[in-house]
Amino acid sequence: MSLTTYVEAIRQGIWEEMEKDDRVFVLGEDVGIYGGAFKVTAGMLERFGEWRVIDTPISESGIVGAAIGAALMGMRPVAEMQFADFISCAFDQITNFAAKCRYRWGAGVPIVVRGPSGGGVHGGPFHSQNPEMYFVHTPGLKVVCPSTAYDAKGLIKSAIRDPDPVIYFEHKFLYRRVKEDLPSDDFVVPIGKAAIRRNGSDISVITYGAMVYIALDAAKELEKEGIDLEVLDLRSLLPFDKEAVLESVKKTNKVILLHEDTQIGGFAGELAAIISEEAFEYLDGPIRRITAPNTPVPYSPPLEEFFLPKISDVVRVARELYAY
Amino acid sequence: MSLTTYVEAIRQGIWEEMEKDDRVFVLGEDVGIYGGAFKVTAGMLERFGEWRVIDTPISESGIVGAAIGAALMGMRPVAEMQFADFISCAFDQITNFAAKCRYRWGAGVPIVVRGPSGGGVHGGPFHSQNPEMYFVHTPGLKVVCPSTAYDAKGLIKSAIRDPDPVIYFEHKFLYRRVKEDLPSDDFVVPIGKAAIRRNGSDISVITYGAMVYIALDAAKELEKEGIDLEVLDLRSLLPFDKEAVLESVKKTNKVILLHEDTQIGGFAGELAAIISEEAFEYLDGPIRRITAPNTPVPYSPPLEEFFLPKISDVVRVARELYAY
Amino acid sequence: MKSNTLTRDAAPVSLPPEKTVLDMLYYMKLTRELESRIERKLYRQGKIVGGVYVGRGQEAIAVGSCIDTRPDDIVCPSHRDMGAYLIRGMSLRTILAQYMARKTGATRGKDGNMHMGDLSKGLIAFVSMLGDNVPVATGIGLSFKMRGQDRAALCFFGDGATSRGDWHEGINMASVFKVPVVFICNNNQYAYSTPLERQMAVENVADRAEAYGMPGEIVDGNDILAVWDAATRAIRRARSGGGPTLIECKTFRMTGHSAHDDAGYVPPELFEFWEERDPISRFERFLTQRGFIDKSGIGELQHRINHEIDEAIQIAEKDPFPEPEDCLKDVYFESPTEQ
Amino acid sequence: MKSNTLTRDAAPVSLPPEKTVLDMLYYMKLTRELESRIERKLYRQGKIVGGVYVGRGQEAIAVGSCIDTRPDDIVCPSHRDMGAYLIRGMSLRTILAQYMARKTGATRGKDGNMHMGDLSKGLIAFVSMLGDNVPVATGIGLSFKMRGQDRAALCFFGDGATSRGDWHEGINMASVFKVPVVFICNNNQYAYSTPLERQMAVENVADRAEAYGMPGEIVDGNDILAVWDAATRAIRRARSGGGPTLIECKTFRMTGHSAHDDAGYVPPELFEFWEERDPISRFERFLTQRGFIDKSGIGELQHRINHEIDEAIQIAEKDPFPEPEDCLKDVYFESPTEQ
Ligand SMILES: Cc1ncc(C[n+]2csc(CCOP(=O)(O)OP(=O)(O)O)c2C)c(N)n1
Ligand SMILES: Cc1ncc(C[n+]2csc(CCOP(=O)(O)OP(=O)(O)O)c2C)c(N)n1
Ligand SMILES: [Mg+2]
Ligand SMILES: [Mg+2]
Repeated sequence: MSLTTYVEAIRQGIWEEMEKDDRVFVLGEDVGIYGGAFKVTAGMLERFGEWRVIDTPISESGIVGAAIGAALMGMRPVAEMQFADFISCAFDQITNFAAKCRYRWGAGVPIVVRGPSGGGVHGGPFHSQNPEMYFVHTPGLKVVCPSTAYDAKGLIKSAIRDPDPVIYFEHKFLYRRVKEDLPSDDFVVPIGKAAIRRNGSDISVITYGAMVYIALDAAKELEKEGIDLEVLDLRSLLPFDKEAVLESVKKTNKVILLHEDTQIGGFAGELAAIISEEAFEYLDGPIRRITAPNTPVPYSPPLEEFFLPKISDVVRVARELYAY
Repeated sequence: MSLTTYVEAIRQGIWEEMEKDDRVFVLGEDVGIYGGAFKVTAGMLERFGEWRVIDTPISESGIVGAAIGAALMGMRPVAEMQFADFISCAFDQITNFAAKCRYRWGAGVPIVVRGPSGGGVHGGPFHSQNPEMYFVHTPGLKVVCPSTAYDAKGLIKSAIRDPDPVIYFEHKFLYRRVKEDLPSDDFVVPIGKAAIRRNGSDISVITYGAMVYIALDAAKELEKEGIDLEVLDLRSLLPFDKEAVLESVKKTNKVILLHEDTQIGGFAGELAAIISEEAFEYLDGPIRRITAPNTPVPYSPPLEEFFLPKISDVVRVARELYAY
Repeated sequence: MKSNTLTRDAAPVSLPPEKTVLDMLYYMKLTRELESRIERKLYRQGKIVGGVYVGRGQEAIAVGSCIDTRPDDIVCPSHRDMGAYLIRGMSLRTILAQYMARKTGATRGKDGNMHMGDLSKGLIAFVSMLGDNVPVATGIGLSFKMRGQDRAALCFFGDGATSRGDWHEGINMASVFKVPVVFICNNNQYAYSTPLERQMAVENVADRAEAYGMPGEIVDGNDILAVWDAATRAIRRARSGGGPTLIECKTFRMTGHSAHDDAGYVPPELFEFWEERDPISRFERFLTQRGFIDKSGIGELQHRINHEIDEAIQIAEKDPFPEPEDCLKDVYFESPTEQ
Repeated sequence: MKSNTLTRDAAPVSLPPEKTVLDMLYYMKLTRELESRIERKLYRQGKIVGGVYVGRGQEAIAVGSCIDTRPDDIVCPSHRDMGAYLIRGMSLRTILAQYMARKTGATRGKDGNMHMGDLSKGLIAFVSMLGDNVPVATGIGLSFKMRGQDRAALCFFGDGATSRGDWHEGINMASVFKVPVVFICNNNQYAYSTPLERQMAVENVADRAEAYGMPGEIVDGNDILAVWDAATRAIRRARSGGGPTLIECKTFRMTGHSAHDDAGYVPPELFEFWEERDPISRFERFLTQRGFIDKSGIGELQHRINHEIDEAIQIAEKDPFPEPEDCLKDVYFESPTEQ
């Protein structure tokens, strides 16, 4: 059995879709001869040729705009942002053109815009961002944040096949750190479905992306003290699996909302609202948020370490909530 | 006594700051000879000359970038977006350049970016947006949404004097519909302070912008049935007045979160999280959200009417919550 | 502005076939009448919802460049290109219902005025953000090139839109990829109240083409034959793999920016200067001189147009508004049968 | 690329004063040595945090254009312009501490590598988003013009950055407003792995200047005197109200894109071609021929530079990292004494 890394899983997913469907192509900066800054498109130029693996100028808005145009003509473009941080430069095309075409005039825009997000590698304020909420707040888009190699592959395939625009955030910290043995069949992971990573009875930790591993490690530690965490990995944020969230809360009656993204306006707020609106009667304690503080992502190790939610944060808050 | 409209109050606020401080200047599309699409800068070109009232090409990102550069040199630029919707084109300069300079290298960027937001005038998907959350989710920025002529004037002055970048959303539906008699002195409204628009004991309606009037009208109607609403106008979203929010909730024990912005990722989520985290014990009922649905802003009157939160929505939800 | 491009009133070396020539007149007059009804009648009667932007005086540009497009070509109009919708087959009723926010409008009431699209007619709906349609057109051309199709895309924008970053990115990529797209600028010399010299430090928008290694051509936008001539050459070039072209059509906005703008900032002489160069009367003069049509023929044509529009207005006025709940529809793909 | 701009090795008509000439050599060699230590020593020793991008082979551009700036001028460097920081007076210790993520670095550990700014030295910190510094430089120039100051701003970017929409918007506004800004392109012919011809369909970045009504000039970026000559003329022009200039400096990136890129996609001949045109050895040859300095003088200079850097590294290595809680500081203005 061979283990497949998270980054390789994404590459395989795109590759297989390109083999199966000649409407699928990739475009972006350095995706061709270089195979992408993180090698997600490595080997594709040789295999699929320069008209399906397109090196572009440094024009994020142009890249997404071109993807939209091609998608309107029936193609299935997969646009790479070299770092997710640079999606800021394509914000207008994504939120105004891609997101609203179907609603306005019934024209689907089946594009995928993907790129590496997240911190933990000392990338500083412009190579570590978590831009998901800018797009979750934009109806017409879908947003996914896989945490495992299996999901990375299954979700990129679903994203490519989806008739609507999908923003796909891959966590660069996980690229080579998580691996698993992947089934050889053509599996997909549906957009909008969460996954329970650990069954537990005392407290639900609802999270996504790299924080899933923080939650699981905290759960291991708390196990020793007899505190039993449930860990729910959302996998998709727009749409998100409301049923799974409410079910977990109704079971444990206590909730920790965990994400790496900035606190204010983060996804935890949306979850808190849903829970306190629809599971109010089931709550035996306050809803607790564990998130990055309201600052840019700092660069120096001690600062970034402080910035990122930690196992010890989850352990501390879980203990407080357990004792509540 | 003469009544001053909301739009005129903004104009007066900018004008007075320009008279007092020659570092203050305005730039944007058609702000000069035309006086701005909504006449917010009317008369300024004649009074202050073309180097302090600058007509620019159609370059939102360039406008904000230029404002940043001038601000770094000690100026106090006030940049107009002809419609707040077009701020999407300046998203990168605002969130990456302006918002992060002080944090990164201690350089303050005292710019104001202002423009008309909001629906109710059949502007359709690109002339009715409420883009506030894209910026509330970006630490380093400040975001204000005045609802009265007094606040419009007091907040634009505070925004211009603020040492950090302030995004100032003026609700176009209120431009000429709300008026009041303004004091003649040089008053300001501090950024980050909410205002209780109506004292009540049964339910807190926490809102901002044009929805303040929906809440007040609903309160009048509910009064007849003996349901006593408190209406809290946040005025600023970043930073927001957490103390005022918690105080009101602790007093009434029931909350309605009301905004015109899209539900998912909207400010109501942030409030729900704060309340269920810090006032959990005080809640006698679920936190209820009343917001726009998760769609673009539609154009046709019956659709937009359906889209916008209504007095009847507040009345219905308040009754349910009162009976809870 | 090179004045010769303004006085030029002769036909190009080769004339289009008679049917095309008469269609040109029909579509220009239809555009003019339709927009006049919308702006000066229906809008004032309060029957139009939201703002109104018309292309009075600019009719030759959309009509002259779209008249010879093929059904499988794609057109990305901007906000003053009504002729494009008409030529591509959008019905008067659909257009009027759109402006009156009816369920039968091009966007079923979801969006307003010229924000109309219909893939079956090769029409891409304009978004307000000026210049955004430029990279999109580039991507459309890219898809043609990838699939070896000999289709062409036409992309319209105003002089003001050329200041947008998206315009630059889209034009540059189009040239690097040599895509079959014809970029057509309605240079009406103003962006809202802002004259050209406050927008750019060059005399012609076409001067920008060189910076992208793209051929740029200046034509008299009020001479429909000149527009047709340049556009057909550029489209042929595109189909045959020659890559994109930028065509600058010199014209003038004979109205305010929108129905509520009196254009007080425009020197009256300019309106007079351009009134004399009205594209429709010029073309009528040319056609009568050449014997394509006579005064009475023109009268009949106008009569027919009025009648078509009267009928369409009557129907559209009776068309239903959308149901409130339609607000929630079509944010995402709904029927499970797509793909 | 016009080859004459490459073989040109003569001094310009007018030479800078001897002190300036020797400073040029010092700053180029200091840049080279500092970046070599960072990339080839400290980075490999694991002492540098995050990525490393150097400007080996491009030293003449930042040094030649900044050497004659005034203290009150403003410089907006891009990511391969180390010489700009050195000339503007940022200390070696501050720079090394920045790369080692120490509290004493230019951003106190908040940001990394060349993202350094210091208003007291007229240095604007680069943001990663390429081209964003262009409209910002335009605004800086605008503020000079509004206040009638005779200051100038220099704005640096690579060839790849010119494809960004912000570049277009900023350059266009600079030309429309005639601001005192000198735009300097490090055209090293690659954007990461992407060669110039995949980025633009014109031969020279300077060819784009015309499209904005801005003078564009091509210089041999590996000939510091040529860079100095063009920059000083452009700065003089800016100060005297002549408006902006675009200077394209032809050069080559003699490394990978960053320390972890082996540049396997670059044909080896190109490296050889440009190695022969190394800006430092060329200048040393010129200076020795002209008798400004001799071999031993150059040796002493190198020795002095090594010593300065050794000292700075020793100090910076002992400098403290920021306190974890500093993460929360300076998001907003804090001390109530500003303004
Ligand atoms: C990005 C953006 N900024 C501002 C506007 C507001 N606006 C609508 S039309 C217009 C003027 C457009 O001028 P031009 O491109 O020359 O087209 P014209 O109206 O003259 O035909 C402006 C500023 C917009 N629609 N999009
Ligand atoms: C908007 C944006 N997109 C992508 C990147 C990633 N990136 C960093 S440097 C680089 C290449 C830059 O090329 P060029 O402008 O020629 O500068 P050079 O590195 O050659 O000096 C890229 C694509 C970025 N920093 N910003
Ligand atoms: Mg125009
Ligand atoms: Mg380069």
